[in-house]
Amino acid sequence: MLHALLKKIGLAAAVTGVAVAGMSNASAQQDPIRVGTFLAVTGPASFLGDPELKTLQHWVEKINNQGGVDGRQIELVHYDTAGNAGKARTFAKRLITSDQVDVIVGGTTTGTTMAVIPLVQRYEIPFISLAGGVPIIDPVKKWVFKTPHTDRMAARKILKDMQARGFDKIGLISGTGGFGKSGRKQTLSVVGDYDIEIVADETYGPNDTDMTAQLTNIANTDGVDAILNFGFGQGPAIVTRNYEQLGLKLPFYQSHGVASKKFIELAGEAANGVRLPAAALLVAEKLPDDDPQKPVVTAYKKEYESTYNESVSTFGGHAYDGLMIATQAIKRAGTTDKAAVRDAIEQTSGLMGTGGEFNMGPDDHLGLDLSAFRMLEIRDGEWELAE
Amino acid sequence: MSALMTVEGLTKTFGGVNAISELSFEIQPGHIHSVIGPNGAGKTTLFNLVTGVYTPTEGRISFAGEDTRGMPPHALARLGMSRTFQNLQVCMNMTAPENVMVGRHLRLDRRFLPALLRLPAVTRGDRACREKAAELMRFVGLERYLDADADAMPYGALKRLEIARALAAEPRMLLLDEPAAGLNANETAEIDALIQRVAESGVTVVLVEHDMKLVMNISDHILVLNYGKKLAEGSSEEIRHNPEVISAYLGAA
Amino acid sequence: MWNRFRNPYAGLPVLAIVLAVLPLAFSNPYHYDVAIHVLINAVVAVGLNLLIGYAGQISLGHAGFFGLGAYTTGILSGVYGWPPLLSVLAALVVVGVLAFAVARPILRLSGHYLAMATLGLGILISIVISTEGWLTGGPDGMIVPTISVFGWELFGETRWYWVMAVLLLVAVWLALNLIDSPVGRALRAVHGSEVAAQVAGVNTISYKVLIFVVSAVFAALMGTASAHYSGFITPDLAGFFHSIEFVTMVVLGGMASTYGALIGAVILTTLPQLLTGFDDLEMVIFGAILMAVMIFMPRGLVPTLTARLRKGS
Amino acid sequence: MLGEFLQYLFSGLTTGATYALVGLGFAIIYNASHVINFAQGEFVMIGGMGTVMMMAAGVPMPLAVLGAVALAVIAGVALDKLAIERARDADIVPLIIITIGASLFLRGLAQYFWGKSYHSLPAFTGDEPLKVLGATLLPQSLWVLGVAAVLLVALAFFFNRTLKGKAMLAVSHNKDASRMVGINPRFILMLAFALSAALGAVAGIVSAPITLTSYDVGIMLGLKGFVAAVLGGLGSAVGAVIGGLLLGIMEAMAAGYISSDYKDAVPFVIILLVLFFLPSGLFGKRGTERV
Repeated sequence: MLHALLKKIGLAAAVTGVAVAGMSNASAQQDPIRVGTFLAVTGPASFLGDPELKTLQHWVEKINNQGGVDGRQIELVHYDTAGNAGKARTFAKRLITSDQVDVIVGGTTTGTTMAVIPLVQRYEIPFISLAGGVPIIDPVKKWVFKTPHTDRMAARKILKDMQARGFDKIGLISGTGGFGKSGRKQTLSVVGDYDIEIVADETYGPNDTDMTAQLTNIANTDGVDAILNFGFGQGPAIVTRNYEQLGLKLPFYQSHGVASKKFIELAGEAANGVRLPAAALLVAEKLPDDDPQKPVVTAYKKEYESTYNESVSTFGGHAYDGLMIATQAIKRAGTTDKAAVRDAIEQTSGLMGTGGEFNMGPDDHLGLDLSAFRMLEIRDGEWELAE
Repeated sequence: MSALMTVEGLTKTFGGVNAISELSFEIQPGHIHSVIGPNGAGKTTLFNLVTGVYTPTEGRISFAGEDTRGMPPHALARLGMSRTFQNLQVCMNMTAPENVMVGRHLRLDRRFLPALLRLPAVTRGDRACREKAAELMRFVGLERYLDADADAMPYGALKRLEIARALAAEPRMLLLDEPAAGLNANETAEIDALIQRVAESGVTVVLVEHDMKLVMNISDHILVLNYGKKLAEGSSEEIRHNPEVISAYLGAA
Repeated sequence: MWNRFRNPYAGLPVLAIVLAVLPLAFSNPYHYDVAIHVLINAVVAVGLNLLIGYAGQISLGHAGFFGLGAYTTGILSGVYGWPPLLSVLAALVVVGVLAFAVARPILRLSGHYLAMATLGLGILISIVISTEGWLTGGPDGMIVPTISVFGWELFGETRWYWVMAVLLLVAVWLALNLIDSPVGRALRAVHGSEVAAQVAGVNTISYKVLIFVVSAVFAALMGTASAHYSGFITPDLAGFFHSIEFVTMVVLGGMASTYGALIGAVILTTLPQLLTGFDDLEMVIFGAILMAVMIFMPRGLVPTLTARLRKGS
Repeated sequence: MLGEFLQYLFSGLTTGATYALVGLGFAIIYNASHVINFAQGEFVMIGGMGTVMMMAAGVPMPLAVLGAVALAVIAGVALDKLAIERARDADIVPLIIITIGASLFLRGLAQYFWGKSYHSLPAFTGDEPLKVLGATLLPQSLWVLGVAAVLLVALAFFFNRTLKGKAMLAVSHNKDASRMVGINPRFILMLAFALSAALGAVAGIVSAPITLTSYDVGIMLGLKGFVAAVLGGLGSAVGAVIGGLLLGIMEAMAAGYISSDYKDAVPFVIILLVLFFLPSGLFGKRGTERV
């Protein structure tokens, strides 16, 4: 332990040394592009933040090895928020005013993102969020963009699939964390657009280890045709296991919050038959060869998995998309002038990312449509296209 | 002369066992009273009952003309009752004079806002209180410790500090629970003199004590307890010659 | 040497000078931001120290009051459009009334039972805030408008720094006044020996209730400040960990030492910022520091160090 | 109706058994030292994560289980020797901070060496649910309940029939007196930490196939164990077990019958009410303060 600690301190010192040396070098040549990020690398949302950070670190290094952006190296400055909004705010201020970054790509959760928005708006710095909540971009905020599909889109995708399969009464169960709560709210707000009625509405806490009581309540509600779970973390895996334990036969939907291999691993056998909306990334190899997204997602997947020796999740993909949008905007703008970069980001079009094709505009700071989402079903422990 | 305190049929039960049973006695003003008895006779329990630390199971207690059964200690303090403790209850987180000043609590301006804003009325009263505390510390022979933290004082000095604190309230009745316990002969003699000086100043003193010499010397009136019951009562001369007391208590010594 | 440590008021001008000079060392708003958080936490710690350090009553739920203050002003000013200053006042009243209502039964408890009860209270507050999303925005938080007083907008780091600095000075002054008064002595006596205090005429439960409410109101005031300063609040503010942070500030700096609470706030607020370079080891190091300080200086930093200085002189 | 009720009950008992074992760990350490060990939940984490990690490294399950328990015991003894024993004269608040520091330290190490992912353990005897009167029960739940019951019986035997166990009880009643009859309280304290670490680790291992495990599962369990111990009355082993089971059942019943939204609030409302009316918990000693 002590050894590891000393090594780490040594490493920190070395890094500082290199950074100082690097700074004097760089000023001799050309300033690096400073990309700031604040992510929930630890805490309950760490399974989102962790692949996000890994992705950013790897691809920044890769871009630098390939000569950087317009000949300028990228320097990544990152802080761990542990999912805490207060920390996120302080770190964002640190990134903006102390580290003086040119653009921020980060904000794992909707809560941490929302906490930072007043700051980026005031300091006028382009910010690409990696969180799902609709309120981030609706209403549109001048300096704020995001890459993941919104929870409202997920809800629509799921409800559409349910309607197509003829379900008209469904049971909803959701986590009480930010993701689950927001997902529940969006589901309730758009359900009226479909011929579907929510007849049971249950919740579970972020640390709960048994949801059989809630599922029993849903199962005992008259006329339920299908169940939808909105949540992330280990909760949905436990819900899925409990669902299996109770021997429920109803069709079972999950949200995009479970779009990582970890979910299948944790839920085990019980995961088979679960449907969820997710980005094409999860089924990269299974996409038809003429799918325009195929090259991007297979390349990202291959590189991530070989670098970190773990399965890709869509979350890391959102970070990849964010980094690509930012760097390409800087390239197009030819400068790191914040207003110019912001305008360039807003003009992003036809950019093929892991989440879909981004076509942004003054009214749309996400730039994805429902087609970016694929309905998947888990069969024999593998993601399969359901459509 | 009417009694300062009257106790009638006092009983206290702990888990089915009577620590005190059917005890009745009176305390006359201005006298030095002693309560004696073997270990476990219920002396400290009696003190805790009359000072409101415990609530009696049965019986009546009146003090200064009021029925005080079930009254909390701070209300009894208002009526003029004050005490010390067998195992020290000194506030070790404070200085010696501050401990004495706590004793004067009821005679100070206790309003919250003036204290918070440090209004002159409060600081003036406090300064007077500090002087009074110093005076009391001299009275009990603690002039050496006017600057000391309580936790830096020896045992014997802490016993006197408790007496000073109890006196600071200017009580009508002072209950001393084994004031000489753990003290050497010299110190005991000093305590002896101190108690007499207190009594001379007009304070009624009630004493629990093991040191027979001290008790016999200074008491006007003695109550002997055995297994929570009254064994005998009377002047020191009467007690000294009471055969039951001799066999149950003194004889053994 | 001796007397300088004995007169706590001597620290006030020193503190004032430090606060006045400190901004010279700040080179950007982030530095101000950290300083403002230090000041906010320091006031909470000074208030909580009255309860924990002086009156000897533990509370593991004060973040509940902090959060409730923040949300009350946030909701009243943000959702219902009250003038911020009025909503801050209302927040203090709400928290004060709640604290008063629960104080009596809670403070009859002592030791770990008291710890449990206050912990439970804090968690209940945070659960309600997190669950009633229609009013509070739920776990994702809510936006709080800025504060303005007679047209002067309290906005930006420098203004907030000066306002908070003055508030801290006032808070320290009030705390020192209280400690060195009949009320404060009664409180300390409750800590030293509850039964002795009672026998001396101190209505101990009333005093415990009083100081519980006072410390809750200190926390609530800073909750409102934090809300209007950040412009955004989440239920984390009321959470268990935030409560633990406050208690740790008091204990680490030194119980029953107003300046200790202050130092504790400085350390606990800046340490995480200093440890960011350690990435995954941050938690390990933070935990180790907490343990080490408490093992080797169980009375806290300031009392231990001043005692050593005294011995040395 | 009955099926529903039974389902809630099974659910509550399974979670409650884990709370009970953690609460029992609190009670044992509290008895030996009057310390509330907020790092108790981390022993649960070390049990579950240790087993997962050793199995991932190719260690067969029984050995991995033993190894994980041993690891937790080492952590417990280290916590006692390096921290609690050195600070034994400290007030309760600094002691609380020390154990919180220890919990952060252990959690941080687990995160550093074992990563941040959630993991699951294979169920000991299959995943096929048993049907009981319209409710279902996982075989692993029976494992949890069975192991908890066996541990309780073993502990009862230890405390009532063995010299070391009686010595522990003696120390909890009167440290000085027990020192005089030749019991070394420092050894007893170490034993208490070892024992409750082992209890926690076992709880973590048997429950991991149901609840999943990760570096941060200890936080919630530590808190719930504390609630269980206080609900039962601090220092009462029986109380802690009953407190834990009650806690689990209350949560499940609240989720089933009242509102899943306020499920987490129910235990805290109950504990406040209990403390208001029974200030030393359900089975705690009610003593009068000695002066």
